[in-house]
Amino acid sequence: MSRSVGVIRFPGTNCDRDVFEAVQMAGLKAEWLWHLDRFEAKKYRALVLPGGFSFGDYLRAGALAARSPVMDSVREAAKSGTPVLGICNGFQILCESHLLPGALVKNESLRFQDEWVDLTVVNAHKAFGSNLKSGASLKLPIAHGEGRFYASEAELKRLWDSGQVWLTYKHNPNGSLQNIAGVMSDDKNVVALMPHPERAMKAWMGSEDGQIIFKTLESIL
Amino acid sequence: MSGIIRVGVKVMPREVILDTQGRAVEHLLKQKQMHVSHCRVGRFVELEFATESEKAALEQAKVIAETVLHNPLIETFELIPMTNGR
Amino acid sequence: MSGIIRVGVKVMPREVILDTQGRAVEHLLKQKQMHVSHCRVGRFVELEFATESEKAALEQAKVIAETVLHNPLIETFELIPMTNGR
Amino acid sequence: MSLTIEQKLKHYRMSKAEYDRACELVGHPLREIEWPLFSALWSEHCSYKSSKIHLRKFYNKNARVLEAEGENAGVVDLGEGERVAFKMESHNHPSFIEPYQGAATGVGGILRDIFTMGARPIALADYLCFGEPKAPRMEYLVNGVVRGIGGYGNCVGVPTVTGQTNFHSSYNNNILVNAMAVGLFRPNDKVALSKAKGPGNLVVYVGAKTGKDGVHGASMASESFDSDSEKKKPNVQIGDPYFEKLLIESCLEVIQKDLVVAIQDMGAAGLTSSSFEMASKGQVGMEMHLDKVPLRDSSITPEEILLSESQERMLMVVEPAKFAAIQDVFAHWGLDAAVVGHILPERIVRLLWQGEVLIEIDPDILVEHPPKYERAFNPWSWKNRKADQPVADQKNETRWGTPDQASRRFITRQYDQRVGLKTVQDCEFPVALIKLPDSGRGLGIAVGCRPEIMRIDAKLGGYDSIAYPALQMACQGIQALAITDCLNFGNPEKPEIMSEFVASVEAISEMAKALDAPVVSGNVSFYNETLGQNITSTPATGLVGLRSNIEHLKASTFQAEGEQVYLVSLNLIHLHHAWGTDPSQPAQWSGTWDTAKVVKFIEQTRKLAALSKVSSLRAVSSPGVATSLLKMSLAGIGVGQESIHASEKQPNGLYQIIVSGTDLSETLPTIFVGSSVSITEIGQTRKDKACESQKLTYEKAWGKHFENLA
Ligand SMILES: Nc1ncnc2c1ncn2[C@@H]1O[C@H](COP(=O)(O)OP(=O)(O)O)[C@@H](O)[C@H]1O
Ligand SMILES: [Mg+2]
Repeated sequence: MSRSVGVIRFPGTNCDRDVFEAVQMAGLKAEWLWHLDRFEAKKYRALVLPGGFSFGDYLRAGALAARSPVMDSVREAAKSGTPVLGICNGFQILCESHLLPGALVKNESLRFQDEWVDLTVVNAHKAFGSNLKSGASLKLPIAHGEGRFYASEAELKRLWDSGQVWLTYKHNPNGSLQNIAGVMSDDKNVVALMPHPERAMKAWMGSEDGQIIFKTLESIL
Repeated sequence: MSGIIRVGVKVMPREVILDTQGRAVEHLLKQKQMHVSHCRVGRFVELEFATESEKAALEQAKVIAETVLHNPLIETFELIPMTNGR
Repeated sequence: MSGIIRVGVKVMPREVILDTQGRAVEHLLKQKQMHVSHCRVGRFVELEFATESEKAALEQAKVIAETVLHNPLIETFELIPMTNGR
Repeated sequence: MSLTIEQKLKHYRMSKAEYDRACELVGHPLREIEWPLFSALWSEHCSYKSSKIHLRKFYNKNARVLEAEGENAGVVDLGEGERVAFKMESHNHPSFIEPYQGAATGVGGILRDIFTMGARPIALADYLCFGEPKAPRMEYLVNGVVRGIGGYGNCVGVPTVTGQTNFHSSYNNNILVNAMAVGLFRPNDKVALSKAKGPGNLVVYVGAKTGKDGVHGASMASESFDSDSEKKKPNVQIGDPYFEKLLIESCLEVIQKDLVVAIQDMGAAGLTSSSFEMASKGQVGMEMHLDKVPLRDSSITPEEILLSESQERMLMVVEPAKFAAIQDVFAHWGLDAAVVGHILPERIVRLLWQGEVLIEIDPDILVEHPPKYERAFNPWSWKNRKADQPVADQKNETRWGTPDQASRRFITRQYDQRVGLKTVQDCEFPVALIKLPDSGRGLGIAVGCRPEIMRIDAKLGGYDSIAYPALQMACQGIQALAITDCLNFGNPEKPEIMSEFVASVEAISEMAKALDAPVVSGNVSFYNETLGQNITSTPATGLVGLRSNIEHLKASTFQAEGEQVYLVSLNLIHLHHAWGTDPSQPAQWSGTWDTAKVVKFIEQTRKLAALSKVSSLRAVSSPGVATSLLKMSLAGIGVGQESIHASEKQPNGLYQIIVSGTDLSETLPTIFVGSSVSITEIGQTRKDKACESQKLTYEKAWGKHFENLA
């Protein structure tokens, strides 16, 4: 039996059902994980932290969720090589958990922004969208109030040099430093983006470019 | 050297009003066995004035706090002189 | 009567670039002809501990501030004992 | 210190006659604790005492209607097992006082009306009326309201998919913030009701603890603003969308697991209205121990507990054997469920405080027997109607310069429009379209009411508040199925206001019936009056409709070059200077209203939308053909400036559509056969450089009015 993709829900996660469905649309099995759960990494092909407002985004987006028990298991899973994807609030949680470099702060507009963006793939990730070429374009929607990527200058340089920049915006919507829309961890097991690939799975949604992010998980058994 | 005076403005939710952030933070802290009995979350604004007079700075800070920084229906504020501020 | 000790935790953005709100408030104040030379916006969290010992309360507050209330990459924090309550 | 009756009447906002009626019904002079109950439940807001006799006239039943009046929201059968619950509600007064929280709690409240029935909320819509941009506090109000709606909807995870925003001086001191929520029942989902049942069953309180929020709020909403309201610092209700999200998930879970007998949200007048209404509807009684209500504030009094409007709370009736299972579900979501009482066989509500009986009263007295007023009104006679002949005497100006026609992107960009993976058409489109997950069909959502038309004639405006959104839906091939409304009016004690109310209710009902789209839920907001000035009477409407699939939708902008563009106008009603572009000219209309002709035109438009040779289709919006052509050109393909100028000479028909496609010259007359329409060729689509700059003007227009909100 092929392994399923673990979808992690926190109180306040609201893209959980969407991601679950997107994983299924990509022909894979999905399974719920709750913020209080501890789990065995090898049971899962991959893990996804969906978007939303975990713990209401209170304090800082992702701050409270990052301190949940389930994150201990996510940390172990990442260490053992399980691919982990964070989307939007999932990205924020992974940064707050120090599983990804940098931080996401309030949009320069100081407002929530819902819009379609064009992205460039800088370095393809080995699991999520593994067959994307560097330089490829993606059209995905964003919907966030705290999506402005920040890291120190030295850290930014390191990210570029070590191939950890995943996606950049073609037109910067939120003031992200160096247009960064998605990054990877040092060992590249953990990856995250602010846009929502699960909202771009069918032409009627406005784009199908999100499919590839989930679809390529097929090659992991 | 011309003087700089800093004044802090602490803005907190009014006591009778629900503090949604405080409630969520308190809940999580309790769940993590960190023993707080209550928690409230507000804002802190640091204002810097190019003046020598602390009195003048406080007066200006008060006007700013009253008219711009706080919403009297749901918040209260307090001025905090920050003589040794960094 | 069992004691209650309050500790304030002030959390401020590390750098100007991170303080979008501070810049926005500064801009607004300039527009309104209210003359500040600089403005920073952060958070203030009030924690209440059911203890008699200020030392114990401060220690616990420090742990909470370090692990939950602030993100060291982008923020600094300061503990503020609030002996005379609110 | 005891107050005189007169002082109490003033404090509790009751009339002497109402007081006498209350005393007679209970059989003794009102006791201290009874005053606030009567004050709240007999307020206009809770009792509909000025509107009930007219609301009864609404066309509200057909074979699709599963629930209409009496429940928290209307429920309509879409077939194939899919059903929707939907409703619209106002939060005007609280939003004027504190725009962010007022709007946010408005959204929270309408969502609770939906999920309390067991439906998962899938979409929100907002209908907003603001004053002139330069009016005092207006920029602050616009900013706060929009942030509040987004702040709540985005966090709770329900997309805002459509809406309408109007500006007019009559709203300077009284803005309108109406929110509509739509919830979906999938094929096996249960519908939950609010009728309490089963003596011995437990009364269970879930959700947020009770604080002093909005105490006396229900009576406040039924009162006109006065300049004093700045001084009465109210206990503003604070919404917590995060908490609501947990409440949605847990309530839907207990309903679908069949663990509840009845459930009702605590809305206006909080615990009082929910408990009394549940008991009264179920024709049972209820004993409730107020000291068992979870409290946030230990200094709160029993009276305050009864009237508190703390948000995110629900009341349920539960069989004792199922209580443990209920607790498990709520605990999973981090929420508490507390038993606060039980159901009694006799029809009495008994409230206790620390073992002592505070009150014992028949719930029907409060719920079923508030006074009903037949407020004075005059039979309608058309207003501002000129010679009964269609004349083309108005230049069809475009109004990029006014906030009415500026792009709404500043607003809609702050709303999450896609969470839930069902949005086919978002706020960029004239009407929203949602994909129904099981059948794959499309659910259309539109809001209506054009205040400009209401200002010309309230009956015409009433008809239009259904006809226009139905026409917009038809352009997308959507058939309107059912209606909710939010009737925002001034002081009903003034006959001219009441006359407008009655005229528009009658018009809405007539139109609803003709479309066979019943009015299944709604809300009345009276006393939108400040310092003697009434708002434009504004019966906002929300329509849901159905489409058999989500394919082959017609674009609302021009898509391809070289297509013919036609204007099809229904020769019925024409507007003259309706948009105030020339203030020296009075707004008027001409023609004779004919409901059947309008319905036929809507039906024919829907047929047109099904043709493959049609590529773009749009209902002409305020203020006319030229503006609509410009809007259709925003994707970069236009009709050329000469054609736009030429179109300015077109008469301003109330119902017109613009259609583009190939080989339409013979098709159009056959589609519109039997209707009196004028079909005019406007021109041909082509790439037009000017479109780009027009788009910029359209997008920048907002910032000209709201400098700090760009
Ligand atoms: N308050 C609002 N919330 C959500 N959507 C809105 C709001 N106001 C306007 N819109 C959306 O913006 C679009 C443009 O509105 P409008 O200028 O009234 O154009 P039209 O006259 O073509 O309907 C509409 O389709 C509507 O869905
Ligand atoms: Mg419109």
